[in-house]
Amino acid sequence: MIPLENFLILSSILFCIGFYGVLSRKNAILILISVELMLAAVGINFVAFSSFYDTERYSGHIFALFVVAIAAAEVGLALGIIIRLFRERKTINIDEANELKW
Amino acid sequence: MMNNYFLILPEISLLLTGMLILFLDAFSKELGVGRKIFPMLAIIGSLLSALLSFLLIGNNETLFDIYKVDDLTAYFRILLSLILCFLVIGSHEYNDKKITHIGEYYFLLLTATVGGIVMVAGVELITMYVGLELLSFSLYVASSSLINDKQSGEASLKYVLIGGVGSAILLFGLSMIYGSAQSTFYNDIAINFLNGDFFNLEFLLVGLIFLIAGLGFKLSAVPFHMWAPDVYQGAPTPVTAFLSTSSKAAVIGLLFRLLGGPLLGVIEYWQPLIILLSVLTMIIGNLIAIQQKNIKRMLAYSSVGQIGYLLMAFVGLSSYTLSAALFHLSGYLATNLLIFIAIIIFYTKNKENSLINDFKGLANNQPFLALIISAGLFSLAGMPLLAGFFTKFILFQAIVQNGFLWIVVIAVTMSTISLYYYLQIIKQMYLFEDNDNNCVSKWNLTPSQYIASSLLFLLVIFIGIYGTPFYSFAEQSIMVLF
Amino acid sequence: MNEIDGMLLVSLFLIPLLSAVFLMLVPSRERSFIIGFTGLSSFVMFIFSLYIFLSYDFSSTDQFQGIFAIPWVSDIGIIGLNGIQLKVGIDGIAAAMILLTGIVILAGTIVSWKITYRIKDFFILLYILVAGVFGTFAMLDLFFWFLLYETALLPMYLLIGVWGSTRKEYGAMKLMMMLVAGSILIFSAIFMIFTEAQLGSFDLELLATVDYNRNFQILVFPLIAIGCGTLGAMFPFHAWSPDGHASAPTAVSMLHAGVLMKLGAFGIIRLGFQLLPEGAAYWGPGLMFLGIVAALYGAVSALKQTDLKLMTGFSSISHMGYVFLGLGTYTVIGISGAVLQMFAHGVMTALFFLLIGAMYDQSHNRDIPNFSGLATKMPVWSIFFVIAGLASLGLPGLSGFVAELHIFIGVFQAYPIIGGLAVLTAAITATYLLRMFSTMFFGPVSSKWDKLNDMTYLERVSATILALSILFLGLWPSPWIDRIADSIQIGIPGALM
Amino acid sequence: MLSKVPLPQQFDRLIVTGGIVTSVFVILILTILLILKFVGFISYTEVFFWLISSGMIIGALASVFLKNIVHAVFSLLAPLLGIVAIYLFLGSEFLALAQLLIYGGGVVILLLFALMMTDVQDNPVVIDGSQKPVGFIIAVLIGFVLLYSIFTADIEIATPSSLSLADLGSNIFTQFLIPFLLLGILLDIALTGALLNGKKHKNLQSSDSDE
Repeated sequence: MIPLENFLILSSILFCIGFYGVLSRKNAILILISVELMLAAVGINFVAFSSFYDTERYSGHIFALFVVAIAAAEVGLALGIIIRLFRERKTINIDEANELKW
Repeated sequence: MMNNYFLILPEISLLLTGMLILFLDAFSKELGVGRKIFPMLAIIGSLLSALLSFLLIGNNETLFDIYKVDDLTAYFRILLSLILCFLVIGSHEYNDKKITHIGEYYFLLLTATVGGIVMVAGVELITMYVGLELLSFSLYVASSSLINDKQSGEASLKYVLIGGVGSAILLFGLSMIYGSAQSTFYNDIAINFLNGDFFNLEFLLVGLIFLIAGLGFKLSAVPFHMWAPDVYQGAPTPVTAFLSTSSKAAVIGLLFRLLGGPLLGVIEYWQPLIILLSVLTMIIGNLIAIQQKNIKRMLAYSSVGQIGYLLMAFVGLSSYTLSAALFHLSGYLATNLLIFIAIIIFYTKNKENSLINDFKGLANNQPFLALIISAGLFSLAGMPLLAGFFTKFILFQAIVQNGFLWIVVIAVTMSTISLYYYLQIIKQMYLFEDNDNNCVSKWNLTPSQYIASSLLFLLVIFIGIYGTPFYSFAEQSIMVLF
Repeated sequence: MNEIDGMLLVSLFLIPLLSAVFLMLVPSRERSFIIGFTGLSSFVMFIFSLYIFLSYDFSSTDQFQGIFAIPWVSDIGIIGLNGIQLKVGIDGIAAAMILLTGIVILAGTIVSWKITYRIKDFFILLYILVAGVFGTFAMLDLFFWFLLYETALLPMYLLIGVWGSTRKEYGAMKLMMMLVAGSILIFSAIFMIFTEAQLGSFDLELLATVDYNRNFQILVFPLIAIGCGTLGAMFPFHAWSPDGHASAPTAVSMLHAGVLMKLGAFGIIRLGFQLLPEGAAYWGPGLMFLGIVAALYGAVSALKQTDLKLMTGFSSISHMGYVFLGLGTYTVIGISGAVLQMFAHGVMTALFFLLIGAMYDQSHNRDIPNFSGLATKMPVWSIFFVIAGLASLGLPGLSGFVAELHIFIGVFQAYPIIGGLAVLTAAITATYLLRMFSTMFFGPVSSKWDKLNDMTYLERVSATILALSILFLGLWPSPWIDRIADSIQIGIPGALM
Repeated sequence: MLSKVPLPQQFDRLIVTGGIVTSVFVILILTILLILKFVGFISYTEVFFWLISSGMIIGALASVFLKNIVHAVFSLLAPLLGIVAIYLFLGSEFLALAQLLIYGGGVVILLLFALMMTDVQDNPVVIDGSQKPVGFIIAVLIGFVLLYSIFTADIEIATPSSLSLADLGSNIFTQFLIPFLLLGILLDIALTGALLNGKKHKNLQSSDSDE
């Protein structure tokens, strides 16, 4: 049997890796990937806490399900905008997309 | 248990209006409806929602344990619906001219308003989060709705990416708080936190840091504000107005629910964070605003600064400070909306460079518009006879009463500094002649523009001179938390 | 004397406010109507203020008369029962100041009729400012006091920025930022007093009954003194004043130097002396020190100036220095002298600015060495100028003498050395004024100024009003002294006889 | 359009090299874990857990550090599919299934489509931002705080319990009905947004597009 700590440590590491990605990457798709990593970490947290502690209502499971759905929707939306931006100016680097001061 | 679905009629009316607009838009050729009908429908829907919410004042019922309909919800319902209503009345000519997908656009504004209401009404973390994302998603899409404008797409991309990061951080915080309190229901969380050692302190601390950082992203509080100026500048101006009014109001409402409810028992842990956030936000927001040449960026930084004043209310949390903050919020929203509507009216006729120079000599060409813009700016700076003075006075007094004089001194200093950059706009309008002929020399406002701007103008003056009824309603709404 | 009606006091600041609102509705091309209306309105204000001054009952033992209160915000949140009221009432000091405002606004309105550029907007802003000034003098509620105080500051920016002359944007911005920064300190002080009193009320009479902790008073009094002192051009905080005066239009200079600066000193008396007597007594010598430094500094700086308006601006700083000197003595006679000086200086400096404005409109030049022989070219102008100048240097029989005499007596009672310095200041003042007279009025008539005409009739009328006030106060000061000294004895119980 | 897409070649190399790299890592970790198992430190369950979580972390690191954008997207598969196993460990079959379908099936494919429609086939190598060191320090700091809080936390010992699909469903459709309905609208909005932005707008020339 695996204790709760292990899941939490795993999720923390994934979250930090994702956060590093967000801060260091410049390509919009790669930033999106890093955000997905962070959301995956959140999902692990929710399900772990839910399975261990909240055995009456299992809100965490439902939360994780909602997070999955919303994250997928966000990817779809963001990719749509990325494609529009690429069509407008042939780049998806948010550094080069500098019509506005970043 | 029977649930009284009548209680969510305002949201239903908003959503049904949105659906109707989408439907009519999709079949506009077959049904032969013109573009004029969409703003009409949006106005009717929001007015209906405001009216229904007004009738629902005084209820105190919780649907499914997750959706609370009480006076606080009613307050925000009325606030958000009326903001939408005024915004559509004031900006539909602008939208008609610049936005191609007009049906989707109004649908998005309506769903964003629903999202904001759900954020305040939800008394459970999942519901709250879904409301937050509903609001955010609507605004992501709405800010990209200037199809031919490169800035709009870029602003939207930045908003989506940084909004996504903010959501992820917020969610991590929520998961830690869930792990600490072992429930997502506000009532259970409050009970667990009040029970002392039943919760896990380390998780709670981490959760609070991430929660406040995540909400800081949504509020554009310093140091999480970097997206705000870009998005404000790139988005269509009505969406910018919505961003700086409704979306801020909804997050503040969420903070009322969350910090004044389940997290009230652990105030000593999050209070330092809020103080830090509030002080940084006030100082840096106002200082950066001084250098801005673009009016939308300047207003973005100014609204960052204004958020700092609102966050102060949570520093010494009591029913007084919260009611004062709610009162100040309403005054701030009316003022900010007034300025934005005036700017939208201006750019409906003139070429949109969004520079402060555009407003050169406006006092000669269009005295009414210049008057309401300067009234709005003076009100934001907290000058007397206008809403900003009275509401800020009450708010600051309440915070001093709770023993935080030093933070109020910072706030008052910053609001003086803010006067400096507001005066830059007023200077352009009154002190200079329009030598380069930036703006169309003389034109008449349409009746709807007159209605929206003068009603808000009167409201700003009324709150500034006699704000007691608004304060009483705010206090009555806040009392449901205590 | 009969009682003052409180409604009269309320209407005193409602008249300019409603006039401003009414003017907004008048089309701006109706120039003659605007002139007629503002004349009527300012005349009514003058009559009301005169009536209030005359009917003030100085034999009464009540501190405030004509009290009239409308509950405004009560019993919500932190604000207790009758927390914020629209409460008016005056003592002798306020009565004198209201009369001063009435005189200056009548004169200012008359000279402003020659403005051609957007006259309507000018009068709207001017009347909002006047409403703030009247309100601040009459208000007995701290909230409304501060609200109207800020209202008086707010229109200054546009008035100077739009209708001003040299370097108007810079002058307007500097003035606005410094004055609002000063009002922050007052704002903080009001909050601290409200919190310390624990009454849940902003009522000034009620707050004055509280016995504040001595340390608290010592802490808060400087906030009020510096905050109000900024508006009163107290020495280290005067930087806005010369620039502001130099760039302001005539009527605004008159109103600003004549009345608004007195608002600062009035604030120190109303908030500082009446609420925090121990703090005032503690900081009195400091106030006095700043006062004498300002008086000397202003006089010496005026000595160096060649621009007429800048010279008058520095001379104002010097004269306001006397006011702070008088306040700092913390004796009845000193404070009375300060209030008298406020009145005397207000009328006199308004006359100065009026005359300088009349001159500048024709010549577009304010450099003293450029002029000579004006006494033959513009006799009426010169006579008025000499009256104002002699009043300024304290010639017996004119207003300045009465006031300065009181102040000097008070100072000599307390600190003889400072009294000596004050007399030295008066000597310097005489030097620069007399030097200016000899340069400008005598000598050969320069051909450059052949086209100069004497004052117009409108200017003569308004200058006469001001000059008469100067003579009146100088020859028969007892109406003022009676009202002011009694109020000080009742209102500031700690002041030494 | 398909002729422009040189993905097959890239895929060949990708699959071969990726497979080799992955199997090297897996074999390495598996050996260590099996040794630990036979020494008696850990059980088989734990062997699986460690294997999967180390795979996830390596995949995550790869997707954050790799310069080649296609490789980075493929590396994302490891953490996303690893979560499926983690959910199974926690006794939640339905969530595992949903994760597999939505992420493994949907999101990664969507990302690849987006890659195809942008310029990465010409230039798959991306340059990262200049604030890398700062980002690294911040991330490590946050990680340190998180790990510290987890290690010092006084976690009460409990056993994970599994949740049946019927319970989950009834919960969602009764108690969480309102957010569920709102979620539908949210997906609608995302769809609107993707359509609005992704669609080509040919004949819309705005009046002030003068750049």
